[in-house]
Amino acid sequence: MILRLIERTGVLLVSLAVSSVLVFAFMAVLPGDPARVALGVNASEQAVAELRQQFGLDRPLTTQYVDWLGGLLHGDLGTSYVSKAEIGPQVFDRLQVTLLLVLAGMVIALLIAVPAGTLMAARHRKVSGLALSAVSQIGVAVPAFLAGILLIMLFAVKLGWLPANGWTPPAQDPAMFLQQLILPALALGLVQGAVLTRYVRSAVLDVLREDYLRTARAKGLRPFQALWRHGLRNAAVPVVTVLGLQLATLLIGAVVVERVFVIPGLGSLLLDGVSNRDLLLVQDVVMVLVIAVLLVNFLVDLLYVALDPRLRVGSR
Amino acid sequence: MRRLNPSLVAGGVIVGIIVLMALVSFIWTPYDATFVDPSIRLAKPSWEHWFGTDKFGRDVLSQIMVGSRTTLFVGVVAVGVAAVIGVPLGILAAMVRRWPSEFIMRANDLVLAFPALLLAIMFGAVFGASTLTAMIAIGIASVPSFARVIRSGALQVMRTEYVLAARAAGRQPWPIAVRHVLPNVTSLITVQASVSFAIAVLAEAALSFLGFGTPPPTPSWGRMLQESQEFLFSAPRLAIFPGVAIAIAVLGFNLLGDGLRDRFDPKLEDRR
Amino acid sequence: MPDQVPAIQVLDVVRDYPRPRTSLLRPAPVVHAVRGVSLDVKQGERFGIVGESGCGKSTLLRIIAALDQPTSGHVVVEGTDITRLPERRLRFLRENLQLVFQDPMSSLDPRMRVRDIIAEPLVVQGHPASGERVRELLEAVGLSADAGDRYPHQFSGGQRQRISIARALAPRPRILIADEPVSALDVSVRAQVLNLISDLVDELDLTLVFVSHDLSVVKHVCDRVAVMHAGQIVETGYTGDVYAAPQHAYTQRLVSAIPTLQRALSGATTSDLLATKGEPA
Amino acid sequence: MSDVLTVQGLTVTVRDKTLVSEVDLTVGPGERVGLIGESGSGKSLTALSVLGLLPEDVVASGSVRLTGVDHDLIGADERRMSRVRGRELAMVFQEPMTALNPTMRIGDQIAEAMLIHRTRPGRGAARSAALELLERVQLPSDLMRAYPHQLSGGQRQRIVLALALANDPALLICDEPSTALDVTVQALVLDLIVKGVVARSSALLFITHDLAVVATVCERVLVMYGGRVVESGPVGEVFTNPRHRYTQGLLAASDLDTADRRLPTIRGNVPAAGQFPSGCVFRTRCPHATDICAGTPEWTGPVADGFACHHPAEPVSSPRLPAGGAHA
Amino acid sequence: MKSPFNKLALPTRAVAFAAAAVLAVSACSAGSSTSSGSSPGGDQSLSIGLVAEPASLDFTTTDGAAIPQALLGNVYESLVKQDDSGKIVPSLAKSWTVSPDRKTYTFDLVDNAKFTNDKPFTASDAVFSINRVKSAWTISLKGAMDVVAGAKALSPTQLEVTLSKPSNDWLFRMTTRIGAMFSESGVAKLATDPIGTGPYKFSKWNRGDSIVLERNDGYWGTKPFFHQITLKYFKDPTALNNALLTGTINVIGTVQAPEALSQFTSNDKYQVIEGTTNGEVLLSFNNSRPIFKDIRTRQAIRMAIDHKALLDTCFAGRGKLIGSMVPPTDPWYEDLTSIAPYDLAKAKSMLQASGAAGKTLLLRLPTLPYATSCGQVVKSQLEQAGLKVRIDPQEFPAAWLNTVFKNADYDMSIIAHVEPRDLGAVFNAKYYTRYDDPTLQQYLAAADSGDEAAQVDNMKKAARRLSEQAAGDWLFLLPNLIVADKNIKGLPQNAITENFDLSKLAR
Repeated sequence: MILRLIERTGVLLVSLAVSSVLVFAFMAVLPGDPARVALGVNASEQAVAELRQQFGLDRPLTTQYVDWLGGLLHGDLGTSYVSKAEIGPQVFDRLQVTLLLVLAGMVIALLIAVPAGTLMAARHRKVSGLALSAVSQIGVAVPAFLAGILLIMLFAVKLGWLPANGWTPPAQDPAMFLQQLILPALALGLVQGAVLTRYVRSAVLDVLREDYLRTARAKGLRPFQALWRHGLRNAAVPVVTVLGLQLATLLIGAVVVERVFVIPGLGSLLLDGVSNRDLLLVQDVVMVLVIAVLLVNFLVDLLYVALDPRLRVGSR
Repeated sequence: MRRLNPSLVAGGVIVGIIVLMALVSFIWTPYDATFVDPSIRLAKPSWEHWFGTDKFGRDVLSQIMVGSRTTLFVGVVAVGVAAVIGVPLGILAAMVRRWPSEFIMRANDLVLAFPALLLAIMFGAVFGASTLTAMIAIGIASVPSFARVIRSGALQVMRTEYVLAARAAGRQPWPIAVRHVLPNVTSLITVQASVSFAIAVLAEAALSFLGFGTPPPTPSWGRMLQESQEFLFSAPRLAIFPGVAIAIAVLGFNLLGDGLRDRFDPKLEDRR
Repeated sequence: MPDQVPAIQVLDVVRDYPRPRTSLLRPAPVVHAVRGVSLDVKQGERFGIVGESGCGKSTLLRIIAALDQPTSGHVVVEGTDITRLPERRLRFLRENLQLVFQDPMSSLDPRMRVRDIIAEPLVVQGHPASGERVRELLEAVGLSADAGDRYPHQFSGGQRQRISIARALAPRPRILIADEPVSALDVSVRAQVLNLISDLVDELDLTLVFVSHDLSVVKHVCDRVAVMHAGQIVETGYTGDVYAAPQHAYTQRLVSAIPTLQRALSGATTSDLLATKGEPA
Repeated sequence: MSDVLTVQGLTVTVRDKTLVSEVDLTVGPGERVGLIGESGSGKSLTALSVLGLLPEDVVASGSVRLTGVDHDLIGADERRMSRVRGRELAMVFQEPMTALNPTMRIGDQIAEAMLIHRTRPGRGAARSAALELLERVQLPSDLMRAYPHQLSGGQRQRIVLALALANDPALLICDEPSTALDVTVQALVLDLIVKGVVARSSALLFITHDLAVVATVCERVLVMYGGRVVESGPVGEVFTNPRHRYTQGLLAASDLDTADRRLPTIRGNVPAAGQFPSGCVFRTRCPHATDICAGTPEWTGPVADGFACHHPAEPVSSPRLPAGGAHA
Repeated sequence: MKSPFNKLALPTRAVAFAAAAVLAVSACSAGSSTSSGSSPGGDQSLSIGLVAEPASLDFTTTDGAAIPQALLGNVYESLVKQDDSGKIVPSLAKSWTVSPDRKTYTFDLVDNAKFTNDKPFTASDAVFSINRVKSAWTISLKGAMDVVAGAKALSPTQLEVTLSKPSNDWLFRMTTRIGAMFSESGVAKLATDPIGTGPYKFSKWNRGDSIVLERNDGYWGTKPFFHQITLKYFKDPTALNNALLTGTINVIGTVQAPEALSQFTSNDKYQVIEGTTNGEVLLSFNNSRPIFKDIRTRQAIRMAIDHKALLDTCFAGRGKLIGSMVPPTDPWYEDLTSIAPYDLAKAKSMLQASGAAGKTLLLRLPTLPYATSCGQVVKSQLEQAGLKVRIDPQEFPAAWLNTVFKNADYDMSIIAHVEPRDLGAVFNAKYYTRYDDPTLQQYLAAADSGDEAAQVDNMKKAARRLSEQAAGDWLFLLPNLIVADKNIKGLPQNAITENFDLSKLAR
């Protein structure tokens, strides 16, 4: 167990190191000079050169990398080329927003997927199962932003039950936060839920075919009892993988929903950064995303161990 | 023989229709899909224009037809890139020793850390926004899932006794990969391809919505949907037609993938 | 055979597998799959290796077939030391030593026609793979000539095992290694396949190495047997002798645990299976 | 004394294929009955029908009655069946490696068998009973906290046996319980099974393809081929004096003790399930088959001791094997 | 959003692209309703939906029109400002005089203005601000101050500025952000904490979302009605509309999706204001390309475009057709649309004559909604006249600025020039239009240095010259479109300045 933790941590650290180089290299090849964009294209070469110097863009790439990485390790993400503001707090704020949104979406997705997927699997030859299957298939096929637009049109514009868009930090106004969270979380959750449903279905179907479930029923458990007591934890392993992947993709994938619902998340910060050529900001955001994704993978790995005793090396 | 699988049939029919529509659009569309005629802008559906016209007076049906080409192009490029890189990588990872294999899979995981949309946006920024660059990015982002699936399939094949027999017969590793491993993971490739296809179509729509997708005037369902935003109240049909087209296409490829999986998955065969 | 060179000589072969570390402090544990095995198989002999799952017999077999490398020790096949030879210099081995596997499902590539499966060793070794030769082989294992056009899944388990045998015989090997060739087969079919192997070994003057967990099958097929247990050979001898009067304690336990019809009908119960033969039950 | 299990006219079909037809079978109290057959003979389906655990799409008809249960097991709903399973009726399956939940501790899995049916007053009682069962199958008590993957196949099969016997069932069904095990382990498991049922006076229905095993474990045997029972009777009688041509061929083909390298064989292959011929299911492989074999042969003799063959082997007056073997 | 500009023979002028104030970049982000007490019904507060959030609050070093839109006139004040009709009127300067040689300006300043850091505003602050443009500003617009030879405080309320040569343009530029007055002690944190004398003071900035302004209770002039105004930024036009429809905001400051206006015009809860702006949507020609050397080609392109149909199609018919680079609010405006009327047949024959027919033109469009829309119409219409057009989208701003604007690697492009009085800045040899015309330069020089009448006269000549020479094609003038709750008063009819004047808003 501890060994696995150490091994995973090692892998995590190496991955982080490698990705930091990748991210930095990618930024270095991104065309468009941040100094020029900040100054306007017709600025004099001298002014551009001065600003480049001020940003430290005239130094060798290796120096820039080392400085950036050093700052990163101290939690200092540097100062934006464009807004002259510190990047750290901004990225952190936005990450919080995106995380809240994504987690809320995931909760909804799970609330949909686990019962629906289980039911679909248990009834996969019956009409109710097939009907649920069809609904989930359609859910998967609808782009998230379309779902968002439809939700807004219905619940905000037509019915006026909920705000159409916007974001309030929970600390500031919890009631407003919740009201504004519902629709975007639904937009994310419905689509992700449909996807997840299909994985739950297939995981449960696999488990249903397992011998130990037959053993459980031979003991005298009814089918749903057997599935509940013996099936779900085993079915959870592949589902957790997908959940981890979804969580990771959603950190940036939610950008579309952020756009529709006017939510100041990490994705929009990134897009703004790209179009403003706020390279340091982009670099930081991408790095933060990568860290988040790798951390999620790391946690998923640990979760496997919690779920599946077979992975506990050293227990045998 | 096994019964005809409804997912496979439905998926096959939908995909077939889309392919047919794309092929027909090369020879014939009701109107020139990019021809702007302000005099008939925002026409309602009628006998002349079955799906009506958009704000440029372009025939929506013709655009949907030509747009299917973009959809297929998007999928083919993305899946092509993913398969061409992912499949050999997966097979390689299954065949080499532990450490190189571990390295390949870790690198793979690393790519997974860069979500598709992020790659597409960055590629767009570096190489200029175009369908091709976006889809190459989507394709690269899909490489890990291909490599993973193919690796696990290839590992199973590598453990079979026919591979052992081939080795005992004197076959070298690479010929084994080509003669035995590849043919036996084709079903996995097919399934993964249809799923990735659906993902690519959705990704194109999302990118178009953000303005990083297919540039005008090439008709694309994603961009049609994006352009229809202003008309959600006055002419919702402009959103409905491409929206439904996207949903049906994704549905079709997903169903096809499901159907293929059911067909190939030995676990689903009756055991007794 | 007048030739004095043994068909197969195994000299103190050891094979260790590393296992994943379980602790930072201790070194990675090692599985000792084969721990110092030596044996000789004479030309034309029917040699059996018997042992239970995990005893290392499969590993040993792979080492003999140069599909795996021993950690130490040597394997000499027809006078040539094959240990640590590069693949390109193993051509003589690939031509002279062929294998038949246990699982009739997994041992044939489902995507290849039977004809191509049988011809594979010929093609690989650069022999002309004529249709004539394939038909001849099919006939030799008792399959009709049109079987070549079909795919493995169209055959039953016994027929597939025949295909496996045909493939093994394709390059006209002098040594045939059979790894549990009948343990996945139904009883009524098992007899057919055992007869076929027996007949072919006789007709083609083959040296046979027959690996099985089932001592009664080995006793039926082989002249001599080596009993493997925990990576070592605990007893070697003529099959009749070993079966009738096992010397090693493990062999005794093994022999007495085999249920047979005769013993059962003469009143043996399950507790008799647990008693060690040679001692009072 | 009435039989513990009475199966009448059991027919199992999947879609248009018939996999088991018209099987009659009884198991008396404390009796050990073997069901023998090759792949596709329908022996496992027969057992699963009794338990009501057939795979989807597979449908059983006919009648299955268990003593102490006031309804027919065929067609009973899940609620009623679940009260019978694991209580009156228990089963040990073929594959020990997958028969246990990999994410649950051994002790909990055994205890659960008792808690489901409330045969022990509480969790604590169930656990101590589980500990006792563990001892009975000769496993150390510290395995209570172990997970299945930490156990060998033989150990796992003993766990499965322990939880099958937990509630002292009237009938224990074992489906190839030792096929996946090594010979020495098989000996132990077989012995534990026999001791277990004897100690509880439970009846045993034992399914296998291995003639020698069935002869060692059981008192009476039914031979199945192609979804039908082709012969039944006391072990000594059937194995020394087979009447059905299939039984005869099977015995000959499996006799590895013969001095001759060439074994007598049954020609042809075992057809796939559901693809056996009409009439006598063995006629395509039978050297004695004639035209009348196209008709289904009548059952000759009582249910517990008879055969269904148009050209039965002559009864042999003196058993081929040494005397003393046949005990009924 | 960036407003690049160019050094000319004339005083340097700033040119901002439409994206600036009017239409957003296609990037994606969001504002949100952090507006505290966000019930927009609250009497004392107001929420205005805008596009294009500023990247920083410092317009001295960061380009872009969003910062002055929010801060100028509201937080910062200048000496003089423009009224709604474009006239220069007093602000921090009560009055001013110009010397006969038109090189010395003397301003009388208000005496009761003070900065939000409680420092009073004096002439020395004005001197500091003017000098600081030259010393510390980095954006290209600072060139407008180059003409200033010196500034000095004659008394705390009297300021004298000397120019090195007469310039009509300078005083006008003083109404823009160049003329903003800073406190010497308040410029330390321009990017995050602006300090000015205006009716509002900066309260907080929720990045990616909104800027909150509070009423400046110590304001020297008439205090504004609203105690708090939130400027909320939306990237997505539909989201902006939805925000107003569901009451999250009270005003849409700049309508981006004119097609969607119908849902407001048909609803008597809302008022729609339609006026003019400075935003000329220009189909620019790269005049250095051989194909554009022939005036017939340029004229033919202008005649091949049905401007009315184009405006209907890509901006829902809102906006005004102008025939040159002058908006109707400038004193020298003339309707010049008749110079190149739509005439497809004539366009075809002229293209044949010039040899351009059948050639392919590269139309590089910034990724802005109106440009993308108009580009498709232009392509279709030019192809009917016998040209081939290839559309190549360029990510805005970065890619477009680099490719089209800086390197002039294009044949045609479409962009709205929203800076005021930007005719001379846009059409010259060094600018991306690569339009080299000595005659035009003469008119412009005469206009800048002459008296008011001479200025008007020469500017008219210049505008007509441009149109006749077909230096580009002016597709239309962007409209000022504002939608607001019915009860909001004081909304500007026209948007001809850099700022969104919040001080007159009331309920």
